[in-house]
Amino acid sequence: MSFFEYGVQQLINALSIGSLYALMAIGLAMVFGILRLINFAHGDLMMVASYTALFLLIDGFPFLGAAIVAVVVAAIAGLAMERVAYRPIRGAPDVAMLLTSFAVTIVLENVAVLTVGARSRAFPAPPFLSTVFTLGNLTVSSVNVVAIVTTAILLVLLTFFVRRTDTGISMRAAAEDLVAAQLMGININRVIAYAFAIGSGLAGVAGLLWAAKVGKVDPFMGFSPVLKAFIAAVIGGFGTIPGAVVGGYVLGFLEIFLQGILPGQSSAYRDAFVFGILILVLLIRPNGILGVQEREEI
Amino acid sequence: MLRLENVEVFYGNIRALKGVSFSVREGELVTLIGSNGAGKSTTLNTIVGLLHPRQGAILYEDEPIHRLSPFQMIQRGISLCPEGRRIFGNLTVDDNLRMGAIQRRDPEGVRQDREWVYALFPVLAERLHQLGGTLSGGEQQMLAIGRSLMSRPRLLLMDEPSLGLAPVLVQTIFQTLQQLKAQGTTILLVEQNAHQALEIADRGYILETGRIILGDAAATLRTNKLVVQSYLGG
Amino acid sequence: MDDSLSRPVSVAQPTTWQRYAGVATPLLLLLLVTLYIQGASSAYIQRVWIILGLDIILVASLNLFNGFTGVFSLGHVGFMAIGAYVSAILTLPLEKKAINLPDLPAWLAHIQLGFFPAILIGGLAATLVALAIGRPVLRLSGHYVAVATLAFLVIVRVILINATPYTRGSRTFSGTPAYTTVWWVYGWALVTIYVAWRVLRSPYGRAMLAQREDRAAARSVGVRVLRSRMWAFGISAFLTGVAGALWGHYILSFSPNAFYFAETFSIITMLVVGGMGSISGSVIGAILVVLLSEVLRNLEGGFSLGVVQIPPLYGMSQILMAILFIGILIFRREGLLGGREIDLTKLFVVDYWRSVFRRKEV
Amino acid sequence: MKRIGSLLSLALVIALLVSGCTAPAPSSTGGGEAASAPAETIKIGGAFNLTGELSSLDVPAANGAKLALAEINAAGGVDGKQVELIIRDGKTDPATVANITTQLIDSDKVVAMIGFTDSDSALAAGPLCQEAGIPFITAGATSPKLPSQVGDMMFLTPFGDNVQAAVGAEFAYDRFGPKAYLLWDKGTEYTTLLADYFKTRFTELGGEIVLEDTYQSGDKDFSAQIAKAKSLGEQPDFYYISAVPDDIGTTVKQFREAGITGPIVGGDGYDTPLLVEVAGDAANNVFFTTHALMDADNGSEAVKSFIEAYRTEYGHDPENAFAALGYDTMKLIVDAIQRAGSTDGAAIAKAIEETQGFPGVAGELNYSASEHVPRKGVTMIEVKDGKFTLAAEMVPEKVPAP
Amino acid sequence: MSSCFAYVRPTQWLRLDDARSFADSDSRQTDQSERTDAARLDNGQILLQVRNLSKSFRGLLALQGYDLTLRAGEILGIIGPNGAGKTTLFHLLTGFLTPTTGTIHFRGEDVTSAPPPVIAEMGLTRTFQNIRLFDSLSVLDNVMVAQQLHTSYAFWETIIGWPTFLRKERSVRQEALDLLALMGLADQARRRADELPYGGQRRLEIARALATRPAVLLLDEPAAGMNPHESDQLHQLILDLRREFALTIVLVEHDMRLVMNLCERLQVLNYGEIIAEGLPEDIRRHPRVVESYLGAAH
Repeated sequence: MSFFEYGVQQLINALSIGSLYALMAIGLAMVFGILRLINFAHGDLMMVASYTALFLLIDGFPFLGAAIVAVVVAAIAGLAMERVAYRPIRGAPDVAMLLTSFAVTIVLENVAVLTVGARSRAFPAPPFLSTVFTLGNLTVSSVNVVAIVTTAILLVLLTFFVRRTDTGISMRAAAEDLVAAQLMGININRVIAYAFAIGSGLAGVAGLLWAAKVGKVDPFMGFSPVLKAFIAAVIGGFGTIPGAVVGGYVLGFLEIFLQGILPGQSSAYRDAFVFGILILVLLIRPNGILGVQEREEI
Repeated sequence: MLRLENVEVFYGNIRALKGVSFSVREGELVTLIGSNGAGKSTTLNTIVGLLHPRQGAILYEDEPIHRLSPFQMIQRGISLCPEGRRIFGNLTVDDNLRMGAIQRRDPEGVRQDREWVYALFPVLAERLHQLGGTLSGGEQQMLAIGRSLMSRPRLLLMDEPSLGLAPVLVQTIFQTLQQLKAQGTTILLVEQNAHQALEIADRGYILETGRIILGDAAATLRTNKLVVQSYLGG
Repeated sequence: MDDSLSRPVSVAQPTTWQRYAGVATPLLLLLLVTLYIQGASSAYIQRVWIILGLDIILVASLNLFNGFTGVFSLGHVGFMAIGAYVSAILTLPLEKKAINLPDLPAWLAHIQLGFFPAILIGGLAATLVALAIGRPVLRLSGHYVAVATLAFLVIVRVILINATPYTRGSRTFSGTPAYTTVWWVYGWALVTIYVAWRVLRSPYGRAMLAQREDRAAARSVGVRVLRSRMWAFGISAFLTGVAGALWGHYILSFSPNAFYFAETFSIITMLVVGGMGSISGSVIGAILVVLLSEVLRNLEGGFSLGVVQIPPLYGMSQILMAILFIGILIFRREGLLGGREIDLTKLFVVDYWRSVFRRKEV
Repeated sequence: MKRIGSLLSLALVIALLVSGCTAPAPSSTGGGEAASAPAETIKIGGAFNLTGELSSLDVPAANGAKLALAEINAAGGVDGKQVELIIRDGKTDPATVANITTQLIDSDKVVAMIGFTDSDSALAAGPLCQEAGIPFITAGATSPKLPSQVGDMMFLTPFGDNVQAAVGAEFAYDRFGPKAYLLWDKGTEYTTLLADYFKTRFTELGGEIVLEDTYQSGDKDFSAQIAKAKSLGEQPDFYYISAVPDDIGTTVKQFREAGITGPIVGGDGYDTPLLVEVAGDAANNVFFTTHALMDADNGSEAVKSFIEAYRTEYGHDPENAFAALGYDTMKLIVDAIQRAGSTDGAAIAKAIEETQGFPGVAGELNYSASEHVPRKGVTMIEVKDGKFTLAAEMVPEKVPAP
Repeated sequence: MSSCFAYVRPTQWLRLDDARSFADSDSRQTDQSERTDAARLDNGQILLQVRNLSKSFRGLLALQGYDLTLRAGEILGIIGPNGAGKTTLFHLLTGFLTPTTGTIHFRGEDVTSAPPPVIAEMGLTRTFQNIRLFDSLSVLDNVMVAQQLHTSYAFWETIIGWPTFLRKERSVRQEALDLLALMGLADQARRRADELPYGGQRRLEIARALATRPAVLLLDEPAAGMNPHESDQLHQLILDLRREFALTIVLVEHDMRLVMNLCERLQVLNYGEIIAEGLPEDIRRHPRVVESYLGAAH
């Protein structure tokens, strides 16, 4: 394997993992943009989607059908979460909302342990998600390609949605100025519901791709990705969709390249570097790479 | 058309409105005058449902509306053009207007109204695809007014439209208001620039520390001693 | 009983002896309960009592930062880890050191300190780290501090795992001498509460609260925001480090896994339940959460309600605690005490009782 | 204040409740889960992390123990007395782990204790048992240092990691060659120890680790590590990957997908159906050391009937090796109590020390006064066509010092 | 409400004895009292010198070419339409914003980019247009926060409650109570600041500003929300405070009657520029001012 091939291979790896982070980060950013809520329970929607798909697949559903149902279930779960836990505390201090989402995570994960059990289960990915292409020394598994392509398509659709449709523009309007948006006659409950539904749906997609990539599901599977997505969203510029996407890919590249470059055992320090860079980004650009500089509060 | 009856509004423990009552009749231009902190914006925000009164009632065409939320006000034809413009800086001029018409389901009418707003403020038509945040203060104010008009309101509430504008622009804005009134829109105007507000208004109310202390025809108010002394800088 | 909070009261200001009585009563009560538990209760109750004391220190010191300054640290468990590891390394008997930590540098390999100095050094180590990271991190506003401190927690964990010569990496650190007793714990708990109260009633505390309430107004009257946050962070890190040291010498065996999100969330729950910014709230939050989760845990093994047999549902206690937590955030956003204090002094003011009884008559 | 007053009184009531619950009252009122509770019983404590991060290891172990308990009681218990297993949940939290241990010892008055699959918990519970003079057998913690760290009441059911790592190193050195790639999870004690012991033994044999890499617990994407391995000029003779059961299927799957076809070697963390379920055909050419061949078709009779019973009881195959270990642990402790003829802790511990040739599902167990980590043969499994097959039964030539 | 507003009659709230004792205790307590310094200043000495000050936000000029020479003891009024740059000017003078160009010298020292606490310490402080108190703190604590600027505490004596600390605290508290008495707030000292009526909050904000012992006090629309009667009382208060505390005052206000009667000199801002400067009677007749601000009626 030449150095060039090695670089290309790592690039593909970074794109693939970055795509998943981006998908997750978008959902976090949409909700944050409007409500200033950092929804840690977002990761558990991945879990909800992949378990739904798993059970349907076991019952003999075709994969695409199961995937669609799973994404819809994730969206519904997101809506329910908003209605039950987040709407009552809307307008509370940011930290109170963040903590609520921690609590929601605890509830969801423990309910999962109680109902489906703590054990991991194999996720039967269909052949189109589990074949491997070989190009010379490069090997690319189809799930990575599907992840990259799906994310790209979803990004295009999402961009169209937020730029061209009434609901999408309302969403951006609400993120910018909730009060003015209300004065326009925008039903913010609906807009927030849309943000949750779409974000959760994307988390569902990410969950399925994640499950296919990892090959199994378990009740705690969402924790590590949501932490990463959260970092991605902050690095990119919290609350903006392009920021979330950029952050997702930046984080993907950071992780892969640090793991690839750090020699021997020092690669175990990778996360320290990643999170150190996070702090640096906050110091240099407090509002993230794409974040807009807010005026100093006076 | 609009009637406030003994409305009391609290921010936490602070009583911001202490029993405000006044009315606006169809086709009128009524102005609400008062200094900073008197409760003018609070009054408007309460009418459109951003705040809810703890006491009292707000009647719109004899229907109580003080428990409704802002988007239901738009449905009833009440629109507030907020203080400080509050346009969406990251949206284009066109999209800002589109947001103003978000609840309307008649694309043709919306298109016509958009043309009408562009005719009203030709400078906006030149900046169709510019982001709202890049407009100058005066242009933003025009956009804000245009945006409020897009819902085709029957009652338009204006919160300090002259704020921070050059005199010549203030003239333009006030002319626009008169024009709108002539076209049949009822207007409730909140202003600090009492002088000019009373010039174009039919009637006026003076709001002081959460209470209406005076209400009369605009012409009468202009000669009232107290008003002249405190609000016209006599 | 509304008046026993520090709200404006019409009764006369308490006299000196009333004030002393107000302070002495809870102390006496604490002493009696502790003595009773030490003498007459099961080892389990004694254990819960000690854990409660440890949690009171942790919550009160977290409150000193999060509650007083209004910026939220999610990284305090990192200081706890520093305190625990530093003091454990320092007190580890030499022969165990040779076996468990063979790669220690010579200067560390040949010292063995007593408990008290080790606690202090553990706390100071946490303070040093806090001051080093505080300078950049505390400049940030709002929840970005939360994000950055969360990152700090992750970094601490990574370093603990990789600093194998000192921490044994991910392997369990064991052999810590069992020094922690109920007296150590409650002694430090009292110190923590005293310090928090002292800070609150001092220029340092007033500056913290002022910048919490309104940053700009505080700066306009000469409050240096970063400096006041640094004080809070440093003191709070010291006490958290102390708590970590006590915790380490009580649990005896631990690994980096002990100092991560689960512990973070548990302390924050207590803080928020009690009410941020209130010292008595911290104590009440800790009592309530520790006792309630113990009760729930004891019930989740299954029990019978007359005819109905409840099957074991492990995980139910976590679920119920989380729901309780959400409920408190929804219905009492400010926590149970909402930043106010319980002031027992009032109990010794005659007028107060008069007012209580008069109200009853009405 | 009224509300706060009532909250305080609530707290008081709760405090009373706690003491009520935990006073040396019969466990039926609120103690742990009582699997069966007739009048005169022998109580054994079962401390497991049934919730939290470790639940995927501890739940199978607890299930195995409960299965064994049912069989024991069905067979008449010990000298006519039924055995009761009081299970409590440590919640993967050190303070709670210590709490439940104290509760089991102090409130439930158990005569012996089993449980936990990790050293953190075992080391938090062990000293408390030691102090109370109650034998404690861990069902899954494999650090060979445990008995020396805790004392003479501490026993292991599984072999020490040093033993299986030595077997892995010797087997792979002979069979595949002297060049190894080593990857391990740096956030977990088990995987760290296994990798350490493997490295020690392998280099001692003259082998060379050509590339050493790590990942963090929780990582599910190994592509960067794999690309790094692939960029080696010459591929190593085999890949030693030290991973926990939850990760191993994923790791093998991703290695194979990237085109690495060489033999992958590891420890008993691989002994889970997930390996084949997740990795599928990719699991071929994987070798690992474990306690016994846990296969419903090819295993021993004991193994077959254990798997059968587990399936009947829980509706699925044993999740991993810990199920069998939990089962063996329960059987062992009851056997020891029977042989001791007493519920005295020292007597039970002595009986455990005298155990010779105890036929566990996960291998034969032998203890002595100096060996609280059982002397046990190590089974080397090879995955062929999606099946676990026996590659070798070995005793290491030399075991790295614990 | 008017009763809430009504200042206690001047003779009551400003008993000169109290004021003097406040002043005395002041010079006793601190080695180098800022205010006695200020008192020693000759009227007419230049305190604040601003040259060519400009500030732009995202290309929009909020203030340009602003000059000011402020002499000790005067009362300067700044008027102009909303958005003319008055508040921006206050932010610049007190360090909340850094100017784009220009310099600010206070007492001969360059404070152009000094942060607010430093400027406050040097003796320049302000109130805010919309009252900004420390809401959940007691009235007394609100003042004590500002006072500590001139008292030095060692950390160790604070933390253990050493007698030296307690003594300092007692005297600081007494000073604060004196100051509150002066403002007619003594009996409210233990209430939460946000429980005060509007007028009380205004007075507390001034008390808090005074506690920093300023030489120059910037008042941002202190009469906002007051009726003519109350604004008359404010007029008297400002005059009394100037005398008692040897203050130099800059006043931004819309209440023309107050401004015209109180101020000795006026600056008129429009579009960030000074369009007129001079004596009140001249300003009243200044054509540009009449046109852009006062209106044609004058």
